[in-house]
Amino acid sequence: MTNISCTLFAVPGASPGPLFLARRALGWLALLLVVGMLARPAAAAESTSFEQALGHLATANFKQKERAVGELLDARHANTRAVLNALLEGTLYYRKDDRRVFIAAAQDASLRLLDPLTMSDAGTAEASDYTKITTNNQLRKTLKSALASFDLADPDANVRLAAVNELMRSLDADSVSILRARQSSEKNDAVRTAISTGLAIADLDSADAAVRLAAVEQLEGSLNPEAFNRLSALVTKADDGSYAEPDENVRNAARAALNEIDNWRSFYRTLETLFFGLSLGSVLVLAAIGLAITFGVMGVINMAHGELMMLGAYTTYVIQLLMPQHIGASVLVAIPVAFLVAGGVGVLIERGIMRFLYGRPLETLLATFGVSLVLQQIVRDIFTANNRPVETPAWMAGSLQINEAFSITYNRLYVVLFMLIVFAILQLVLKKTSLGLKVRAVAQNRAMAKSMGVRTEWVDALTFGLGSGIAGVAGVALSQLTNVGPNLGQSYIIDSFMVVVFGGVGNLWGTLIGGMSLGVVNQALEPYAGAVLAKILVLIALILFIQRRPRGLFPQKGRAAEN
Amino acid sequence: MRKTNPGGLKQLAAAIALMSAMAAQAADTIKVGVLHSLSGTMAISETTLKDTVLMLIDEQNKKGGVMGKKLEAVVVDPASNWPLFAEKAEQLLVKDKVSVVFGCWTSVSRKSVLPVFEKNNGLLFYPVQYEGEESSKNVFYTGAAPNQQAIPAVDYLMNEVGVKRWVLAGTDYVYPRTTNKILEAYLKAKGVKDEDIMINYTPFGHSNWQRIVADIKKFGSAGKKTGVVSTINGDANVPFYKELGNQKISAEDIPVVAFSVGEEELSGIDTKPLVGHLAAWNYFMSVDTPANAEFIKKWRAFIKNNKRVTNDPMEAHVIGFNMWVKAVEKAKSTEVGKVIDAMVGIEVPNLSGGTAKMLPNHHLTKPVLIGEVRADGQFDTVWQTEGLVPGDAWSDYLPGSKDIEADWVKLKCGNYNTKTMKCSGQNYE
Amino acid sequence: MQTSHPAIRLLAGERGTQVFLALLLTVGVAAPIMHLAFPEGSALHLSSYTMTLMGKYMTYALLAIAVDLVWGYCGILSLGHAAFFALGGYAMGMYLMRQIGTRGVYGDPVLPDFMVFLNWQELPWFWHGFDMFWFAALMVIVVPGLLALAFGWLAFRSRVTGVYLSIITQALTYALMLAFFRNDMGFGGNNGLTDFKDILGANINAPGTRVALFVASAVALGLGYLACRYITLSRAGRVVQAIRDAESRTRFIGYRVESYKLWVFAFSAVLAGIAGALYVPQVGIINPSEFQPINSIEIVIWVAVGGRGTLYGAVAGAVLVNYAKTYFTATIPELWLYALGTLFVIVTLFLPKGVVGLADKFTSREPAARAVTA
Amino acid sequence: MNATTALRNGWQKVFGAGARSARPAPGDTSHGTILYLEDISVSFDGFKALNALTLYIDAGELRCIIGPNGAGKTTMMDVITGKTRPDAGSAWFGQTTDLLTLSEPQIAEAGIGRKFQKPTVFEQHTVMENLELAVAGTKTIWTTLGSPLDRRQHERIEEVLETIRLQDRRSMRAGMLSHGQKQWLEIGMLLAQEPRLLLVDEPVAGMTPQEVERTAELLLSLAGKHSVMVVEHDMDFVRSIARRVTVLHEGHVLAEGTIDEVQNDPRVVEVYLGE
Repeated sequence: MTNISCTLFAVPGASPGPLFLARRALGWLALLLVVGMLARPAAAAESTSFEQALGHLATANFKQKERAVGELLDARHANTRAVLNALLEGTLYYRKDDRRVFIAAAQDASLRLLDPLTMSDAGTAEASDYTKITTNNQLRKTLKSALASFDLADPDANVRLAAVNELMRSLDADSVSILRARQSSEKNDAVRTAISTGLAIADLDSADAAVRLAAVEQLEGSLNPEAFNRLSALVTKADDGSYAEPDENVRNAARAALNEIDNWRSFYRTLETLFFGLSLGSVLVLAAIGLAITFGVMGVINMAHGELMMLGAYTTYVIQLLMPQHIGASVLVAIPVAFLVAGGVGVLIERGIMRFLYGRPLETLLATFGVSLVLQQIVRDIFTANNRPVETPAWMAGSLQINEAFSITYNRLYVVLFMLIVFAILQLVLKKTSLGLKVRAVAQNRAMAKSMGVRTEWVDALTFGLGSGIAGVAGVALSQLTNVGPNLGQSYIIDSFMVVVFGGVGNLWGTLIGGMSLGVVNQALEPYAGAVLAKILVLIALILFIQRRPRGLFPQKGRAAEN
Repeated sequence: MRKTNPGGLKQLAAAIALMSAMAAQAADTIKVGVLHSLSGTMAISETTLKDTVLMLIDEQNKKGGVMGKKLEAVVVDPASNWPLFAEKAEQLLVKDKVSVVFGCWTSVSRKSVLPVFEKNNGLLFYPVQYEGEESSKNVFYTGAAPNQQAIPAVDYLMNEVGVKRWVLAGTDYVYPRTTNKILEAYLKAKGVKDEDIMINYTPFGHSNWQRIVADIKKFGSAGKKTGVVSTINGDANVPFYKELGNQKISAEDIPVVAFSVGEEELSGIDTKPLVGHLAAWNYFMSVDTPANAEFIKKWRAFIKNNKRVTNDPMEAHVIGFNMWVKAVEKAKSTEVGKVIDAMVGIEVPNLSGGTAKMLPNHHLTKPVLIGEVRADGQFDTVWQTEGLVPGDAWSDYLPGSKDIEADWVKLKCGNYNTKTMKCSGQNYE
Repeated sequence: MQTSHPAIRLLAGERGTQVFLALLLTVGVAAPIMHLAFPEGSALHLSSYTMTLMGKYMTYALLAIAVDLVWGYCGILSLGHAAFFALGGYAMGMYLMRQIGTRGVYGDPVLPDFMVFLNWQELPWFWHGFDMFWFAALMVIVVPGLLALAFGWLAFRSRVTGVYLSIITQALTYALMLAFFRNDMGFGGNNGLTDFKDILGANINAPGTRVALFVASAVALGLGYLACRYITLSRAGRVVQAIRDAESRTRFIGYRVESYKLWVFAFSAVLAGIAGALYVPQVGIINPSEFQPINSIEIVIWVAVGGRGTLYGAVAGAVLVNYAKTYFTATIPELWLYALGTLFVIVTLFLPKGVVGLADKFTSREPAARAVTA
Repeated sequence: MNATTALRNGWQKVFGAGARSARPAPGDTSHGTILYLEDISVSFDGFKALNALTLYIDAGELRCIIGPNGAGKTTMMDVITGKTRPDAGSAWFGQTTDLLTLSEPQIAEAGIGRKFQKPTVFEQHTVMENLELAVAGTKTIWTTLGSPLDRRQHERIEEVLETIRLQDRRSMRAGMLSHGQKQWLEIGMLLAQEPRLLLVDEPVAGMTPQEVERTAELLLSLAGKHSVMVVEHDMDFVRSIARRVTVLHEGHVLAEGTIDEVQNDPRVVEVYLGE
């Protein structure tokens, strides 16, 4: 492989930059692939250079490490991949006294060693005698790129797709030739599309106008940002009036392609805004829905509602402490526990304070404000004032890539789904269970319900517990989105009240629709007004809205609601 | 109907009398005021600093105190409430008559107490990196000025990482505003074009970053290496980094360098999405020096928690405290005027290596370190300045302040204008 | 006689009022003397710290009276009064900023420091006029008053009442807080306005000025108190209380309830604005956190603790809670939130009439009669 | 209604400034009828509280309205006093005053007073203060803030106090009165307003027989000078005062006539007995 086309791609002033090294790795691999020879050459000379390169890794200097990685690739040793992988994952160590490099798994204070030369067990040793070989961003990028070329032959199509995408991050002549070689043998559609997009981008540099035109046509409708950048570059007029693309036909085709890409991109951006709005709305609804019960059904203004959410979030933290090996399940376990914890505290508040204050909604506000101060301070005393780290389970991290212009982050997606589930369960509880019947009866006519034998006190306590428990559940969701600290609750309380009032007190559907529409409006405004102004505008709109419809979107009707 | 005198006023009078009596005693100790929020939003950061000062006082008393007198801490809680900061400062200076105060975190709290310290001729050690544009006779700034944190960080990104396109994202308050103004001017001076700079401000505690991160992603996909300089404050960081991680923006593609994210903040969050992102500080807990190892050991023993971390503002308090002790011993007095005069030129070792020296502008010399976040919430130092960087109170990159200089030795002025040859406002002698 | 002109009855008939006014007069006269006439170290000397603190409490007390007037008498639970307080404070702060003149750190004769460093080239239109005291003083009244009129007109006209009103007042102050936090608004962002030098030509930190501000606060408190007392004693005051107890009934006997509410609300907002304007020069800073919804709730709590529906109760509550805050944050900083939180719960549960109600209980002449209604 | 009118109306409603000049002339009863309700319909959530109700009250008449629960009696009063706006129909006070364009205080000012079903007096105020609040006169904030009551108003209050026999309770807080006394105080407040038309909702509920008797006397003495509309369940009471009775059922008028006519009307019997 020659490096003639290098100047087209090289990053100026970054020698021996990551691309350079990646290229070397690819060059070697291309050879292997083209020859179709994936056997392991184990010549003695290679072993020696491999061993030397390994030795060069034992340094603190990142540039030196990067060179050593290049040497490792050049050595073409069978264990190169394992070593690079270990370096990327931070399991590569060197012994302090003789600087020998090992792959190691940490076990408490000791290390289980593996000799990279032979991949055989090298016993265990004291961790303090070894130093971990660290990486930095550039080095990691190089490593990933190098490893990707190994992965192109992986049996798993997803791994291959990831490898192609990784290679496209730093496209050059070598990676192009690897991709070209792969294109013919690739069976998977998605991977093949990705490869052809990559090749088309490369073909934009072809000297042949026909090839360029074909490439442009291939890229039509592609949402790859690199494709967009390259196409835009073709039609951008330089200062001297010339174009990067000399051929008029290609330029026109590029304009058409860009036009279509633009349309698709703005379409997906609208979708994205809608999703952002819905996810923000879901958070608002989750935070507000417990309040809709305590406030709407019981007429209690619970200023400690935010603190109950905070308790839910802390519950998640404690659960994770208790089951550190099962972070994935911890969040699921936390949901019922948080419901019970927050609900229990809610019942205590109701029995201890609220029940003396029914019919005096404004005073419940003051008393619960006091409760919120106390709860915050209790949490501060137990968990300190610092935020607590709540881990995101692997299944909630990352995003669902619909295409290259639109992806949905999993945590937000789950929050939307979670909110819908909570909402549905709540509706079921209120509509289909005897508790729900009693709750609604008490809400509509307390005296009548009482005279019909409903134990209103018991219903009050359970209703308040239900509302509080849902706040706790909302806290679990919030722990995945934001800080878990003593102030968590305060940031949501005003928004929650707004949602309930906007939707119409006493109406859960109102809360749902109110919260969702506030979320969407907020997100729709944000690109134009900025985050703060969008929020201010939403607040002002809300104030004006309430003047027009003092009882919200879906007011409770009838004479009973008048007072 | 007969009604009685509300009891509160009487009680107030009695309590005021009691407090004055308390202030009168205990003259054989040196009082050290601690003015950090123990409740409210800033308690997260400031409580640790209160404990640090208490530990330092404890240590010093074990060594026999200062000039043969024991130190006595007077701790108050300004509760993250800015006017309350002023009230508490006045209480420390006027009622408790403390010799020195260690305190404040936010700029606004410092601004709030500044007139109080100047009026009552108090002495304040301010331990947090800040926006500069200030130099008061009564305040020693032991945290970093913008040229000791922001500018080196940008240099690193520009020269070592090859960043060509810049996102300056910050919380909407004075520190990010000033820092970004300085950086914008600096970047333009280095030839970066307008369209390659994106500036974004968000409110305190901002938690919904979806749109902004999506915009950063789009901005970063224009084919040039993009970096984010984050002056996002405290609580807003966690959701910000989570969103970055979830939208699959890795540190390798778009590195974020933060000026407000330290070990203490990281100990409160799930660090996975942050790994590889950068922070610029003058101290990292992971710095391998004997002084630091000893400090960490002492701190953990004092706080009785083997997992507690240390951070940059703590080091600033250590330096400030040691300097104050030296200055008192040098001046042979705790009298504020004399201590202030003795302070300039005092040198104490940094925990992160090198020597901190108090400059005539009441700022320090500091090493600047760039670290990458590790999964365990610590930093790997990936770059550091060759020598020590002297703190500059007035930025050379802002049109309003490039002609202003602070020198409390020769000029006796915190904002001397070298063009008009005048010393205005801020602090009259 | 009940029907004599309210002006005649201002000082008569209510012991709490008499005690309060006597105390205010004593403190208002004695404190400055003790501060100025006795040297430091003398047992009778009053430190500037204590005096500033008391001055601050007085502005809080005035604010509490304002809230009591709308809540205790008119039944409007405003959770947005901190906004009026802060607006008054900002109006005064803007005047004080303009007085700095060339003594700002950048020495700009017109622009305040924060504008210089944000590269603003000229003064925004809404800063004009604030270099004149009379204009600023007018704005202290006009801005909160107009906002209250506009807001109240919208709210009361559409009969937004009770909890709904409370929540949208909260939204109002929250929106204002967010707005003032924005540096682009031109009010100094998070740092707000600070580093004041002069007021009416006098050094703001000089003992004499401090005394003058203290006395001004005392006078404002006294006058505000008397004005509110006059209102509550007048027929209009009885209408207002009738609105609180049975709003629609009041409407049916021919009162324009909206109009009454609106004027009481606006008057109260003006009082709050004046309190804010006196508060700012004494504490030396005004910043958007004064708009925090939590502050508004706290004011309501002062009133509840003191005893709503009696003006002296509001004063007592403001002083008591703030003194407790000052005291606890100094002595038991770790526990003060517990103390404060518990206090609120206890007061709402057991002392619906606040501490003055409690005092009444022990001294009331007609306990039997009260028991009937309880 | 265009925006400016809407704004002006809103402004007048709140500030009362314009309203004073445009103060409605009291109902012109030259045709002998003081209240015209025509085709009034009100529905709540699909439930028709009033269904094309048409009813006329003559000047000086004492009219009793009876009907089972939910017949729409209270809703009708709400419509007359401006609390509820009907979906359709018209309501005129005399020939010139359209009630549907007026707010509650304007209607009260025009001369319609109302006593509620549940006695609502201002419990925190004294008896005297209750009457002071109610007494006819200018009720704008500037008047009530600046000047005490005039002599005529004082006299009126004394008169009323005497009528309702609460002279010796004048300084007692209204909340401490007995139930019957509260009913009387509310009637007194109504009288102090000097309305042309009194709407009285269940005036004798919870009263002792003597009190009932006196209430009947009082209402009878009012008729002639005022027009009175009484809603009552107590048939004995109705019999003792009624000259004309209207029966409401499901939101419209079922029958009208003397008490005997009505009681013998088969439709009425069916409604009352059929339930």
